[in-house]
Amino acid sequence: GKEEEVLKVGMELKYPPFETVDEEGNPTGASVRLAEALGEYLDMKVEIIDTPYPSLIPALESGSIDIIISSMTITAARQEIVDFSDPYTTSQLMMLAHKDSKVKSPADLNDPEVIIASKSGTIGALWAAANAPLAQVLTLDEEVTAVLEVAQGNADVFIYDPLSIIRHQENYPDTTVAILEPLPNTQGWGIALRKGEDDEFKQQLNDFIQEAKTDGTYDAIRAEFLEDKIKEFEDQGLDFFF
Amino acid sequence: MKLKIDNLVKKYDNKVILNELSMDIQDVQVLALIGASGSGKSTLLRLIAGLETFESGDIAINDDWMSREDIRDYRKKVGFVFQDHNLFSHLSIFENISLILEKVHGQKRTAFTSEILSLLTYFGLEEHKDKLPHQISGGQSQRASIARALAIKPEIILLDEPTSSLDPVLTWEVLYAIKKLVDEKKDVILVTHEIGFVKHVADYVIFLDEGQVIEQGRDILSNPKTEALQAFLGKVLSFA
Amino acid sequence: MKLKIDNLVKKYDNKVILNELSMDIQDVQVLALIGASGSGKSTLLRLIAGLETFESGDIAINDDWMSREDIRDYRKKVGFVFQDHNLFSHLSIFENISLILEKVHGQKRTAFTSEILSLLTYFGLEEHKDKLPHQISGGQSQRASIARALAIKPEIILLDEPTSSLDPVLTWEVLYAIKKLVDEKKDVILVTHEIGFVKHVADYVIFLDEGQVIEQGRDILSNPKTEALQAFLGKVLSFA
Amino acid sequence: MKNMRKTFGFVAALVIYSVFFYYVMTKDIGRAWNFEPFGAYSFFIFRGWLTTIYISFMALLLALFIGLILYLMEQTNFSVLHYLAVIHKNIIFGTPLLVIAIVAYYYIGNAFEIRSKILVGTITLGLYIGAYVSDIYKGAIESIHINQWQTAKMFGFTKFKTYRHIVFPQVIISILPPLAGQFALTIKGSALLSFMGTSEYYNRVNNVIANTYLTREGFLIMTLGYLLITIPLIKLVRYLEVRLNYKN
Amino acid sequence: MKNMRKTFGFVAALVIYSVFFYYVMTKDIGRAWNFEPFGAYSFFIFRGWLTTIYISFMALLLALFIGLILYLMEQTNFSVLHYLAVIHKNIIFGTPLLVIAIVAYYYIGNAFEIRSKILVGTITLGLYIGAYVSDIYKGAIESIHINQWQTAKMFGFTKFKTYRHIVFPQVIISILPPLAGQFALTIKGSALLSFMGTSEYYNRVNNVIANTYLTREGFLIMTLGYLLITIPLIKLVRYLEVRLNYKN
Ligand SMILES: Nc1ncnc2c1ncn2[C@@H]1O[C@H](COP(=O)(O)OP(=O)(O)OP(=O)(O)O)[C@@H](O)[C@H]1O
Ligand SMILES: Nc1ncnc2c1ncn2[C@@H]1O[C@H](COP(=O)(O)OP(=O)(O)OP(=O)(O)O)[C@@H](O)[C@H]1O
Ligand SMILES: [Mg+2]
Ligand SMILES: [Mg+2]
Repeated sequence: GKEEEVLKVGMELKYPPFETVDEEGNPTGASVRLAEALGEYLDMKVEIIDTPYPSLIPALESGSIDIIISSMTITAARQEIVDFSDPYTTSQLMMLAHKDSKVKSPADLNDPEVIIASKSGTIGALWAAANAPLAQVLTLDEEVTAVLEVAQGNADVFIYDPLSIIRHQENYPDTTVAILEPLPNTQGWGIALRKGEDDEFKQQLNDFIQEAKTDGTYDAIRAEFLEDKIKEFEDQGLDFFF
Repeated sequence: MKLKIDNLVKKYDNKVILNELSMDIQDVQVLALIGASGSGKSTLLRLIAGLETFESGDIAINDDWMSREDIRDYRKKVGFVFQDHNLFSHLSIFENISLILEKVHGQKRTAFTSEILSLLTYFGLEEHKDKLPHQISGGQSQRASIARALAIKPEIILLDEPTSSLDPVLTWEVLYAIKKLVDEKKDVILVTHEIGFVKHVADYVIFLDEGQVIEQGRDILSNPKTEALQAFLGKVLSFA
Repeated sequence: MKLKIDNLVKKYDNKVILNELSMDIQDVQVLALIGASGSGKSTLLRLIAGLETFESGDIAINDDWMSREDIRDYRKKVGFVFQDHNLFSHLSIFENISLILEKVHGQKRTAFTSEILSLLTYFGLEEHKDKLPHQISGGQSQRASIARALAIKPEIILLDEPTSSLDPVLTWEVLYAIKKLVDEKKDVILVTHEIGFVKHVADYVIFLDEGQVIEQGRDILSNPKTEALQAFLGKVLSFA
Repeated sequence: MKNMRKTFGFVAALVIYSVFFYYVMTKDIGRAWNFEPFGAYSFFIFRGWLTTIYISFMALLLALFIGLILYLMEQTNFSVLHYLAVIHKNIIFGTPLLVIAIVAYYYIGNAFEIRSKILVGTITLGLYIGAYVSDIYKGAIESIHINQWQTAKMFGFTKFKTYRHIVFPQVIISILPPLAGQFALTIKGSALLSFMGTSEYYNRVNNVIANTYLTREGFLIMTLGYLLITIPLIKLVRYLEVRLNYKN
Repeated sequence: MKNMRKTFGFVAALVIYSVFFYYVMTKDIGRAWNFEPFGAYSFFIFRGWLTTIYISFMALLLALFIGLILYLMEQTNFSVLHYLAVIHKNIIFGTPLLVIAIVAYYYIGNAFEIRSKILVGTITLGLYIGAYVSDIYKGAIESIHINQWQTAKMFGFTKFKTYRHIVFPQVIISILPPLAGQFALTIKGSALLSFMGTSEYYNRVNNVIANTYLTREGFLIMTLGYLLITIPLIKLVRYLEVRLNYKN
């Protein structure tokens, strides 16, 4: 059977609690568990390969990895290059804002005076281009600098996922506020695979996601990794997305 | 020139090179330093030029005691011909001279060009003026070094073996050039091994050995008193 | 030694330095090259040593025409004293000699150490053996250069102004050292300005001028035929 | 004849490289090349490229100057200055550019309320590369023979004039080759400004890559963009190497 | 006396730096320092640090060697080799390390089926730094006086022995200062392996930063970790500078 075949899963292990390392350095997190469940489903061994974000696509294209499960948002432009499975989450985007900024809700974003910070390679800049075309977009290589831009008042808001937004707000409590209102028009995260290579494989992935949502896999992952987060979300009055 | 040296001590790596050397010389125009190789002639000349520090002692030229403060002004009045010529290796023969006149003495290019050229012509270097030091012969580089020292019109000129690489004809030319300096009332201190040359040009001779003055005077060559000098001169005379 | 040179032409930057120079010398042990500064003596010596390429012509030493292939073996048999000494600047005087014996001639350190020391002692350099070239006097570095050339026990030794920075006493020592070489049946080619020295040591003299042989023979010094050589020698004799 | 051999050598070398990269590409199982989406971004990328040129040239001039200052500080007898230079160099040598960039702008720049990223970035890059440049100066100046210093002293040159007219012209040929590499590092180092969120070339190409996922194409464009700056610059340095070499 | 002045100078310089950074820190608007979470990761980080040391030292040795080869290739009359070296250097000078790392592993390494990231990373880094090192050699060797070459030739030294015994010992003092900087660049450059997903120091600290959100602390630890490698190495080079300087 497929017992000896290895499914190589690329992810950047720098995004807890989805993709991260434990204190010994072993990959762990919700995406890792999801990948393992996928392996069981496909009856394949799973190997997690830590791959930095800029290297993910080259790695996929060159065959170093077979799929990407790295909290990757599905967009139309990206679908030109890779195939995506159906979304396995409904990812959400929220905002970290400078306390004095005039941006108080997503509706305020489409304004030429507004500066939106976003981490390069993430969905924030794309979202802004599509949904707030008048705003200025500032892309930064590192998440931390994007946050500092907001904390130091150079930028109005930083668009990112809610978990990180909450954390960052705790780091700069005096100068920032978290606006935990989901931005409209966002798609979920998908599993990326090489384009047009294997329709059958893609179908298997979609079947797996369908099944995992109902057979308790998701619940188990939630219980193991996301308990705290879910509680935080509830405290903020939000729906969790996974 | 007056040259007064008091108990000059110079060491290299803790080895004494000049050993409480003293002299008091007055009304001399061409002073010659002679002595065996390694006796300290070049070292003494460098100290007189203010080029190196020394352990103790004092040096006065024309009653002016040498001091740290005005050493640069002093040096500007001194021309120096190094034993190994020391031309600036990146500059042509002409530029070796012109750079100093332009940058140190602040003269205008228009003013000194013809002067340098006639100096180079005098030393038979006109066709080599645009060559670099490593492109000329040994005697040519020695002549260039002398021309450079003369170009700054020094009040006093120090020459370390100015004729060592010169053929007899050129040795005469240098001798003649030094004599011209004397006529112009310039002072000369000269280190050389050419005893014949010393006889012609020097009016005071100092014989050094192992960092000390063994014999000195106006006519020690024709009338040597110490055995050391007699032996030294003995070898010369048996030569020609 | 036999030295045969046919129509040798050497240019620098398109300027002719050696102009169809020819000679055919046999049964000579000490050959002296004399001539004015810039006449091409050093250049000729470098060409004989196979150190530089030339435009045209041929050189044969002991009937062996010089060729690209065996030039390195040939050079190993030749000792060379450069006009400006050219000691290796990062090596002590001792190492300047030992490195060559060890790395080029493949000798053992134990074998040559005492030999080098006695050579250095002969030239009065034993206490300077661990100094670097820039820490010794002009005459000392010249002696070191001669010692180095002798240390490889060359079959033929080329000397470019070996006594230029030496005092009369040391000039005698070098003269004596060269005579010893002659006794050991070694050949010497010598460039020098010291006519007295040439008279003592050379058995064949060549007078160069502007890259050509003007006069040559066993006794041209006592019996000069050309006006050029007469003028050249005239200056020397009037000296001592 | 000699020129023909040179041309042949160049072409042969180029062919060897091309074959190598062609082979590598055939082994890649990815999709066909697709440059089309970059068309829409071309002006965006071009403006970033201009910014990169501007920043790197300013930083380069600054680095040449700062390197000199650091060299002189290290040589001085005034030990506070000496150690300021030594500590600066040790910090620079040990700190990743990412950290330097972030500290420089978000901490130091912030503390002194300097808001211009181009300014902070240029100065930072100048200080960074300057540390390396100072050691290039040092190495070259060590090689000047003591005679040359002494002669300059004898003829009354001041320390400054000795450096200017005697030492510098002699060391320029041994400074230029390693400087060429340092220049290239400066140009690529200007990407540090992308950590500050400046829209220079590196940042902008990466943005486009992030949007389109055309990594391979993006990298090729990025590399060509940098080569378009570094090759002429290195050609210039090589030209100066020949021009300023007094031995020729 | 002289020692006291030196110590004073060092302390004064250190104080100046400390005051400067202290001032910068007081202006920072963030929270208090918190190193505690790093404790749990210390072994993880430490192993990455060892990997970084291993990679950088291997790459460093390789770079010294490759630099020599490139230098010799550039000097040769065999023009194919000459241009191979020239093209290699131009590519290296113009390409960002990020691109080189990804191309080296995911394209070239993949084409030749080399799967070891450490191996590919070390070779790549060696080739990268080697290009810069070759220019350092070149600069230094240019400064050797023609006399020294001629004398070596006269005494029968082969080309190789001339380099080994005459040229190299004379240029080592002008090579070492710029090499110190290049060594530091190699060590930091080993972070390029993080683009290949190798667990070296840079990558691991960044992992922990991502987990804990303690950026400031992480950067400090990262910098200290690199300084702990670069400072001893630079000290060693400075020591060699003094030891191998025949002028002393
Ligand atoms: N590398 C060079 N480039 C150009 N010209 C040169 C070069 N080397 C020597 N010359 C010229 O060649 C001529 C002969 O030089 P050479 O050194 O042979 O003279 P020489 O007879 O040894 O003189 P001297 O007695 O002064 O040492 C000189 O005019 C010199 O300027
Ligand atoms: N930098 C130095 N370090 C150590 N010793 C030195 C240094 N310079 C000179 N000496 C030594 O000092 C002594 C005197 O040297 P100096 O150059 O004054 O001799 P000199 O009389 O000019 O000899 P020569 O006629 O050979 O030029 C020599 O023994 C020399 O080795
Ligand atoms: Mg002397
Ligand atoms: Mg000569």
